[in-house]
Amino acid sequence: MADSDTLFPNEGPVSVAERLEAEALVVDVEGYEGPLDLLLTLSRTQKVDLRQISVYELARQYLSFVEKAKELRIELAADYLVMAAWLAFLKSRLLLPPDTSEEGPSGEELAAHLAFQLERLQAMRDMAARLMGRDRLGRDFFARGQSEDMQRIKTVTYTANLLDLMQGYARIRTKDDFRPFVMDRDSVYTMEEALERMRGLLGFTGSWTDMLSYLPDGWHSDPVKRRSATAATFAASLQLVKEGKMEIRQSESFAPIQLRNRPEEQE
Amino acid sequence: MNDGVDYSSVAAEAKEQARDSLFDAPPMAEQERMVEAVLFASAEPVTVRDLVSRMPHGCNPVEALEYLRKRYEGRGVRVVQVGDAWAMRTAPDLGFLMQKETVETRKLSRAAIETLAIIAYHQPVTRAEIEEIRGVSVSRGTIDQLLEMEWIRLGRRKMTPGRPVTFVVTPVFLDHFGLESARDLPGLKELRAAGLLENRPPPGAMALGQGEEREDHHDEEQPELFGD
Amino acid sequence: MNDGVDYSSVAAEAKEQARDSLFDAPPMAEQERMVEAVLFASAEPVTVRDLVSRMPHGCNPVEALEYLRKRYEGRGVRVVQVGDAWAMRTAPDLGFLMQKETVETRKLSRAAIETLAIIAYHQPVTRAEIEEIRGVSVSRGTIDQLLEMEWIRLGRRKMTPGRPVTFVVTPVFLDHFGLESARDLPGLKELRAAGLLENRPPPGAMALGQGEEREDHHDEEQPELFGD
Repeated sequence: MADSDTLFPNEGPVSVAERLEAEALVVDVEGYEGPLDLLLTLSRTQKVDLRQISVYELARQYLSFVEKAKELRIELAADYLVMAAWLAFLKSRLLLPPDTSEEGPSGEELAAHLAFQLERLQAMRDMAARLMGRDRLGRDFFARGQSEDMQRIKTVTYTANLLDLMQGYARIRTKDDFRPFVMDRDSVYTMEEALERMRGLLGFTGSWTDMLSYLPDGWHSDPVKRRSATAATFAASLQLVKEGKMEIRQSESFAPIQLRNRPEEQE
Repeated sequence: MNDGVDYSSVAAEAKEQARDSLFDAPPMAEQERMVEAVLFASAEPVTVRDLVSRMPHGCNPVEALEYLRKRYEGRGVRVVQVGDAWAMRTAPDLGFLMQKETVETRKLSRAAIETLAIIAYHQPVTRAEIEEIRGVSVSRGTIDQLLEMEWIRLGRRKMTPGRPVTFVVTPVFLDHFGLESARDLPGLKELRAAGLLENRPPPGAMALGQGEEREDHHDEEQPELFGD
Repeated sequence: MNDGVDYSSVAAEAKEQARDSLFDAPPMAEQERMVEAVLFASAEPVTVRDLVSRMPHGCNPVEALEYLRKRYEGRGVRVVQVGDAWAMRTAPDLGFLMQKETVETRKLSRAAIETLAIIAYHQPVTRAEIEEIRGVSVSRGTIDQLLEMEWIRLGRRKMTPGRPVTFVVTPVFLDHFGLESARDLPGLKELRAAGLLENRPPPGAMALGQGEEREDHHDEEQPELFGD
C-alpha cells in the first residue's frame, strides 16, 4: 500500500522527485504490453511471491493507476479500461462475504485465476530470458563454415522407344511426300472453283449483290481461307464480266463490290 | 520433431537391411567415418533417414552416430542431436575464438521473444492462446518474423470450432538454441509441475483477455510432444 | 604457398610470445581444440597468422595443428594445408557420400528423335543431308546430345567436296531399341502398313508418284547403306 502511494500520490504535498517518478511511470504506459503486463509490474511492488499476491491490493493499485492516468489526461487504451472495470467488479466481490446463492464464480476463484495468469506470464518471461541466454548457434557455437553440402548430381537420361523413332521418321517422310500438296490446297480456293460456283449461281442474281455472298460456305471465318476465296471470287467475277455475263460496281474505294447478272444475256 | 519421423524405425529398417543384405555392410569403423564426413560437410543437421539413404546398403548410422558422438566428447567440435537429425557444432566454450564469424542476428522485440517462448512451451498453441497468456493481441509482424526466421511453423489445426491454426517450434529453433528436442527446454519440468503449462479456463464467463479459444485437446496433445 | 608467407617464422614468433608471456598459454590439448573449432567454423582456410591472432596469447597453433592433423589421420575428415592456410576437408574416398545421384528420365525431344531416325534410316549421313530431309536446320545441341548418349557416332567422311563428317548409329543404339541391325528398321511401306504413316490419299498422281519413287529409292538404298 505504501508502495502504491509512493507511485501514485493522490493527496498531500508531493515532492518534485515523486511527481517525476509518477509521470515517468504513466508516460511509460506505452511501454506496457497490455493490462496484464501492467498488473505484473504493479505486483512487483508487493515484493511477495506471485502465489501469495494480494489480488485485492493489486486491483486497488491498478484502479488508482487508471485514476492517475485520467488526472494526467492520458488516453488509456480500451483494454486498460476493460480491465479496470473488471478489477472494480472483482474488488467489490472480494469485499463482500461470499453469497452462496449467487450465480457464477466467487471473487476468490476469479482472484485465483488472475494470480495464475500473472504467474504464468511471469514464468513465460523467465523462460524467454533463459532461452535467449542459452548458448546459441552463430553466437556461442558454430556450424560448419564451409559446407560441402550435397552435390546433387542430376543425371538425365533420355529415352525413346522404337515407336517414337518410327513415328518420327514417318512424320518427316509424310511431310516431305504429301503435305505440301495437301496442306496448301486446304486453304486455297482456286479461280476455277470460284468460276464454277459462280456460273451455277448466276441465274439467281438479278439485283445487286455483295460479291462476298458468293464465297462458298466454310470460307468466311478463317482469314487465310477468306482471303483466298475472296481473291478467287473477284478474279472469277472479272472473268464473267469480261465474258459479258455479269455487271460489277463499287461505289467508292473499299466499299463493297456488288455484282448482278446482265439481263440482256438472259433472253 | 512432430513430423512424426521415427528414426528408431529407420534404424530398425537399416538393421533389417543389414541382415538381409547380400553384400556385407562396411565395418562399423568405416560407417563411423562416413557419418563423420557427412555430418562434417553439411551446415544443416542431417536426418538419420538421410544418412541411411546416402550410406551403402546395410549401414547402421544410428550405431555409428553413437560411436562418433563419444569420439568427439570434449573436443573442439561436438556431435549434437537436433530433433531427429544430427549435426556437428563447435563447443560453446570456444565461442570467443569465433568472433569474426558472428553474424549479428536481428534484434528480436520483447513481444517476439515472449511469443517464441510461449510457442515453445505451450506448443501446439493457437494465436488466441498466445494472446490470452500475454494479455495483449499478437501483432501479425511478430508471428511473421518468427516464421521468417524459421523458428516456428504451422502445426496441425486445432479440433475446435473454427479449426484455428497452431504454431510449433522447428528444428531450426532447436538447432539455434542447442536443444535436442522440445522436451529439453529449460525449466519445462518445473513449469509443468507448477501447473503453469495447463490450459486453465477462467472461472465463469467473464474471461480475461482474448482467450475465448478453449482447448480440450491441448493437454492431450502435449504428452506427444513433450512426453518422456 | 606462393604468397611467400613463412609460417615457420610466424610459429617462431608464437613460440617467442609463449616464452615471454606473462600468462600461461592454455595446455596443448586445449589449443588443439581451439584450432579444431576455428578450422571447422571458418568458411575459408585459416592461416597460422590468423590462428595466432585469434587464440589466447602464447598459443602455438603450428604445434596444435600438427596434433590435430595426426588425430584426424584415417578419419572421415582430414586436416589439409591449402596454400599457406589450413582447412578441414572430408576424406576424398568418401566423396561419394556427398553426392546425391538422381536419375531423371526424360523423353527425347522431337527434334532429337527425328534427327536420330534420319541417321538410323540414312546412315552414313551428313549434317547437311539431315537438314535437307528434316527441312529445318539441326542444332549443334541435338547432335551433341545424341553423341553423348552414344546413340550415334561419327562415321567415315563423305567423299564429296568439303569431305563432310557423317553420322551413324552405334551398337548402344541398336541395343536400346532392341534391333540386331539398323536394317531391321521397318521401311516406309511397313510404316504405312502399320498405320504409322498417315495414309492420306495423295492428291493427284504426281504426288503419289513422287512418294512411291522416294520410297522405292529408299528401299533400294537401304541394303547399300546398312550393308554389312
